[in-house]
Amino acid sequence: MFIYNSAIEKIIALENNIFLLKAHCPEIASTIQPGQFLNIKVSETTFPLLRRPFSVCDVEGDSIFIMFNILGEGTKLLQKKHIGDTLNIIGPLGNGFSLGGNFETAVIVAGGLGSAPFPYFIKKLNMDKKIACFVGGKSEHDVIQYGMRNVKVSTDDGSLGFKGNVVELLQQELSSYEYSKIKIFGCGPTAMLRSLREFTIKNNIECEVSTECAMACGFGICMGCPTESAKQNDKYLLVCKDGPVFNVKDVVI
Amino acid sequence: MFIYNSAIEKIIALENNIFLLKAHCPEIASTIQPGQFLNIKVSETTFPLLRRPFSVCDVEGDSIFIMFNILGEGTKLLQKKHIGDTLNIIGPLGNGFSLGGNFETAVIVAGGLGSAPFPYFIKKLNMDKKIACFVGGKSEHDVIQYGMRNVKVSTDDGSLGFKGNVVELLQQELSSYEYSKIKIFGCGPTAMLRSLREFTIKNNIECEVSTECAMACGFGICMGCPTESAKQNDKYLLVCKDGPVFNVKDVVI
Amino acid sequence: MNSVDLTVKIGSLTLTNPILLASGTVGYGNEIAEFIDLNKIGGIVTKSLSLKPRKGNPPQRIVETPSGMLNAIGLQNVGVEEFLKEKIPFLKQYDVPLICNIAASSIEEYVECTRLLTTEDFIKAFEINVSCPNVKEGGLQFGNNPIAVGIITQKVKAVTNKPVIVKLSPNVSYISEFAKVVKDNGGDAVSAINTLVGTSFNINTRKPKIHNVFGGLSGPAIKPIALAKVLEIKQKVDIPIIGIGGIMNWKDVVEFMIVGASAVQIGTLNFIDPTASIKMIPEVEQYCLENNITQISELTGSYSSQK
Amino acid sequence: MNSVDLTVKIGSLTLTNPILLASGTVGYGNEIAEFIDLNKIGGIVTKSLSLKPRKGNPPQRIVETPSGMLNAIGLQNVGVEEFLKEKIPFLKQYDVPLICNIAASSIEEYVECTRLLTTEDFIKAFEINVSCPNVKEGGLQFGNNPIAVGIITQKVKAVTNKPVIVKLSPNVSYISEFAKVVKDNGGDAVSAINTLVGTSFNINTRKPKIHNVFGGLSGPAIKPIALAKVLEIKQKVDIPIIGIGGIMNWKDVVEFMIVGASAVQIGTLNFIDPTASIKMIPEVEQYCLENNITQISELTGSYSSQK
Ligand SMILES: Cc1cc2nc3c(=O)[nH]c(=O)nc-3n(C[C@H](O)[C@H](O)[C@H](O)COP(=O)(O)OP(=O)(O)OC[C@H]3O[C@@H](n4cnc5c(N)ncnc54)[C@H](O)[C@@H]3O)c2cc1C
Ligand SMILES: Cc1cc2nc3c(=O)[nH]c(=O)nc-3n(C[C@H](O)[C@H](O)[C@H](O)COP(=O)(O)OP(=O)(O)OC[C@H]3O[C@@H](n4cnc5c(N)ncnc54)[C@H](O)[C@@H]3O)c2cc1C
Ligand SMILES: Cc1cc2nc3c(=O)[nH]c(=O)nc-3n(C[C@H](O)[C@H](O)[C@H](O)COP(=O)(O)O)c2cc1C
Ligand SMILES: Cc1cc2nc3c(=O)[nH]c(=O)nc-3n(C[C@H](O)[C@H](O)[C@H](O)COP(=O)(O)O)c2cc1C
Ligand code: FES
Ligand code: FES
Repeated sequence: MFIYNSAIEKIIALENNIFLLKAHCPEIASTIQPGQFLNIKVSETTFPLLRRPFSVCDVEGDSIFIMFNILGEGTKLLQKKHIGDTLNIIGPLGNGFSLGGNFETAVIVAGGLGSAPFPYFIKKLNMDKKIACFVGGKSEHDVIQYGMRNVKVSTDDGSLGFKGNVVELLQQELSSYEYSKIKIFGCGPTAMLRSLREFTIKNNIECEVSTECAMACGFGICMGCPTESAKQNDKYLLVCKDGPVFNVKDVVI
Repeated sequence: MFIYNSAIEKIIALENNIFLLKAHCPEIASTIQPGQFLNIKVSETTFPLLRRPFSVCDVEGDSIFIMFNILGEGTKLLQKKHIGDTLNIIGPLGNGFSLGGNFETAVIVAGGLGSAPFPYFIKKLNMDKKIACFVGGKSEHDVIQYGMRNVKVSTDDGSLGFKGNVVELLQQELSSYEYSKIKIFGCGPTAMLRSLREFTIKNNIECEVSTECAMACGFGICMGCPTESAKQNDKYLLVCKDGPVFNVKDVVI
Repeated sequence: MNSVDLTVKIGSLTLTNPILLASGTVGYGNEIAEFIDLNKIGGIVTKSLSLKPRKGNPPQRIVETPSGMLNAIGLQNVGVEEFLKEKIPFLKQYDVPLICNIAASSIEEYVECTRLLTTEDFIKAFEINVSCPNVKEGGLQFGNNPIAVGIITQKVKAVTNKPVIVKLSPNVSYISEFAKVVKDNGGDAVSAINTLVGTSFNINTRKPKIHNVFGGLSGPAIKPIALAKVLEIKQKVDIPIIGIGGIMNWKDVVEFMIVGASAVQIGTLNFIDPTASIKMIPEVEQYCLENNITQISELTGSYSSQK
Repeated sequence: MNSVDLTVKIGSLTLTNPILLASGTVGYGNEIAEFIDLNKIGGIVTKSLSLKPRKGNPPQRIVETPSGMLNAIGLQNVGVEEFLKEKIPFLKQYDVPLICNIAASSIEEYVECTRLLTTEDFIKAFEINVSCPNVKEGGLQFGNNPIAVGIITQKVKAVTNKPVIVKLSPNVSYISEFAKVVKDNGGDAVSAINTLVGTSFNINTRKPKIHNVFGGLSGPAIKPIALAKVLEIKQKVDIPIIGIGGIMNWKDVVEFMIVGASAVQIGTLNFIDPTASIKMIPEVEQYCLENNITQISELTGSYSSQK
């Protein structure tokens, strides 16, 4: 874990009010793994007080990228930053996705901003793996395909691609794969992760999901981010330390 | 009184960490008088919570200028603003300096940032008046002569001009004037205003001073800015409404 | 398009909307009237009035804190007589419910103020301030003493037919205990909360930043505490509550109503944006429309206990 | 160059400097040790320990507020036994005073925890948490009951020779009353303050944002209140005070000491900048140098009453 002031190098506006922010942080860039995250202080004042967690979206040399949309006060301030402004960043945090293993194809399932961790994941995935991406959103404007490969799209309102949610699309398309040769990597809204969990457990498909939760510290000292364990009933797991990426079998979503 | 979002047009760094900020606010620019002030929200968040009062330093067409140095969180944020950023401004507030009257020479006495209201005052002063400026500071770096005319300087440490405080300088130089034909206009630290008050009352010289005080609202609703009245013992005056410019005889400093 | 009925009732007092201006944050209305149309606001609560004029505390009276401010004005006010003579005429130009806030240093003074003011028809209700943290007379702090609060409520009620609202202090172990005393003694409603006791020191001079040493904390910093106090009262006592503390926007108004407030008061925000109170009214209305609320009082205490 | 003696004494406990890490904001030290050298900090207070492990409250446990945060962790902890077996060995690598914070749901449990922990030499003192707002058992809230606080102090003192610090609740009318009870029952010091009760609701779902409904407010928002509580105790009771609440930088440390604290604890700030606590030590030292303070305890209660 590192903590330091990192200079903003670029803020890129993608389509649909999605932004990519590039910041210079060599130590983090050289050690962070796909699926791990950063906890970022977006102002120098007491407002907002807490850091904001963001998945690492990509790494380029000494720089990291995060992807975000404007949700509340924190992301609003982030979007208004200028090149050269500094952000205080803590990272790498948490556990990332498995990059190797006994699977042939990495099946990525992303809903909305859940696309954020996958550009870097795709870059770092073992060379021998094939990739299939399923990207969903409420409508056309919520589908983020940035950095994805071999993409199939779903929208709830049918404005783009398959009409329905992304797990329904996945179920439909997955029949062409041998379940034992794939591993699913999911990130997105809780409802999506919940049905992904149900589907993969029922069909005995390997699956890792990246979960979200309100956080204060991001590194295990506040106990603010519990998530129900599937194994131990008397203990919570911590999203920031034991996650944010979990094997679906280990957590209750 | 007006309240609105005003676009920043320019931030000019003068010497010695003094800044001039130009903002577009036609309604205020066309009505504000020298010595009146503005109450400015320097952030859009709850930090800092309260507005910050600044004297109008100058007016140019539809725009007003304020002069400030970096003191705490509010002025730090102000200095970091970019052109095009908006500031929410309330003004004009309070009572300004008298621009006319039975005097021949306006004698300006400014200590440190107390120079702020005088560029506009000098611009608006009746054409028939002469001007003499006495500007003081702790040392060379604290003497602000921007927009001043016919200036004599003092510094506590003697690094520039007369060695001593500005009221001492004034006393020394004033012998060449007929006391009944001048009026003194002062702005600066409390200690300076206090000795200015003593001196002018003793010598029966007309004098107006601009005072400062912690403020919440700036327009008379919080009762947060009392100053002792020289006339009524049972009632305070309000700096924001009854001042900030007072005839020295009306207040206890 | 549907419309929403924004009127609320606090005892026999009817307000056209639930957004009031808080005591001590709008003086007697004159200055804020330059920014907003007072006819549109739900009601105005005056700066606390005492029997005789009060000079208030020497400066410094206010200091900023993170997302809040401390004040120790010391109840500077013109007194009942001058208020009736000099201040009410201005307010009478408007069609707005006027609530007189009264602060006193003895039970008799509370009663006497009410007796003098109640004859003025334009005054629609009283808010009894038993909770100002900045003035203590003879060591008494009424707001922390349930027996005193009960007696004051009862004696004030005895001299007026108008609704009596008691403004409660948050600086107590259980605020609901005080709300219960108000109800039991015939009070019509409670206002919650007044400011929290706080202080701040200059580390160079080691002197208090506020002349009075202790001040009252207000502003968004205290909102979570104020909401908890309102909810505590709502859960324990059946009395109308006027919610106060750190309201910055229409969402905060809705949040206070959800936890139990029948109406709200805007305080510190008036200093920061004197036009904000008025702007919230249509925004709250819009929220109601979107949530199928036809009478705004449906919001009051409508929190869901389901997890 | 002169140097400053930063050591402070809390009863028989000597700390190399007055800056401690607050309970519940550094777990058992492991994670924060990746950011700072624990040998340098004045002391560590553990997350509250109970006799048996506690699962804590379901999520959501935290929510941000203006310049503050609410938490309702529900005292998740590993319990005394696992703490002694699994957690202390890590801390023993460091030369840092360890203060065990104990939270319990009965007087007997407080005593039993202390009895089990006091045999461990590495534990230098106890902080008795009678004030957690997030756990109520059988309706009891010890922190609001002076008699219970007195009994707990006395019974815990009876089973240990180590200093006993009682951590007080700010959610009471007069905190100094509780400090007095602690002193009268043999307590060595008090910590002030724990969090203030607050809440926050989602206006769309109308559900509480925190599963437990009420949470504890911490962070800079509460600093003025915490300072006032420390000053109240200092003015009324002669007992060492550990100041806590909203400390964000070395200036806040100095301010707490000026109003009466002998030492301070850093809480919420650890989440925002885990390195901040350590960085303050030389800054506080520098302040002392500039103000001709040779022993830091000269700062404690050194406020000027002159106006
Ligand atoms: C491990 C992790 C990785 C994340 N990665 C990304 C990412 O790559 N891109 C992205 O846009 N967002 C990501 N998020 C969510 C992101 O942290 C929130 O969108 C952001 O905190 C919103 O801040 P705000 O101030 O704009 O919104 P506000 O709504 O004003 O935030 C208020 C509070 O709620 C919390 N909060 C709000 N939404 C969420 C949420 N979904 N999850 C957790 N806490 C929340 C905030 O932290 C803050 O304390 C991630 C969250 C986690 C936990
Ligand atoms: C009528 C009036 C006119 C002013 N004109 C100017 C001007 O033209 N240029 C300029 O640089 N400054 C001026 N000031 C002072 C200016 O308002 C303060 O310097 C500024 O508020 C400091 O804000 P900060 O956040 O940087 O400092 P901080 O110290 O962080 O401010 C903390 C708090 O203290 C208050 N405060 C701090 N210093 C002063 C002060 N001297 N007087 C009153 N309140 C203070 C702030 O308003 C704030 O609430 C004026 C003040 C008044 C009352
Ligand atoms: C400067 C100031 C003066 C106040 N004066 C009074 C007063 O005279 N009487 C009273 O009952 N409350 C007074 N209050 C308390 C407010 O009415 C309100 O209860 C409190 O500020 C909390 O609301 P807020 O956070 O919206 O400001 C005052 C508050 C402030 C900030
Ligand atoms: C997430 C969190 C957990 C806490 N857990 C405990 C605890 O277990 N025991 C305790 O005595 N205090 C606990 N506290 C209170 C802190 O120790 C401290 O008293 C309080 O947060 C005020 O200080 P601060 O404003 O610096 O955070 C907790 C505070 C926070 C924010
Ligand atoms: S966010 Fe603090 S423990 Fe996970
Ligand atoms: S600053 Fe509010 S009355 Fe003067």
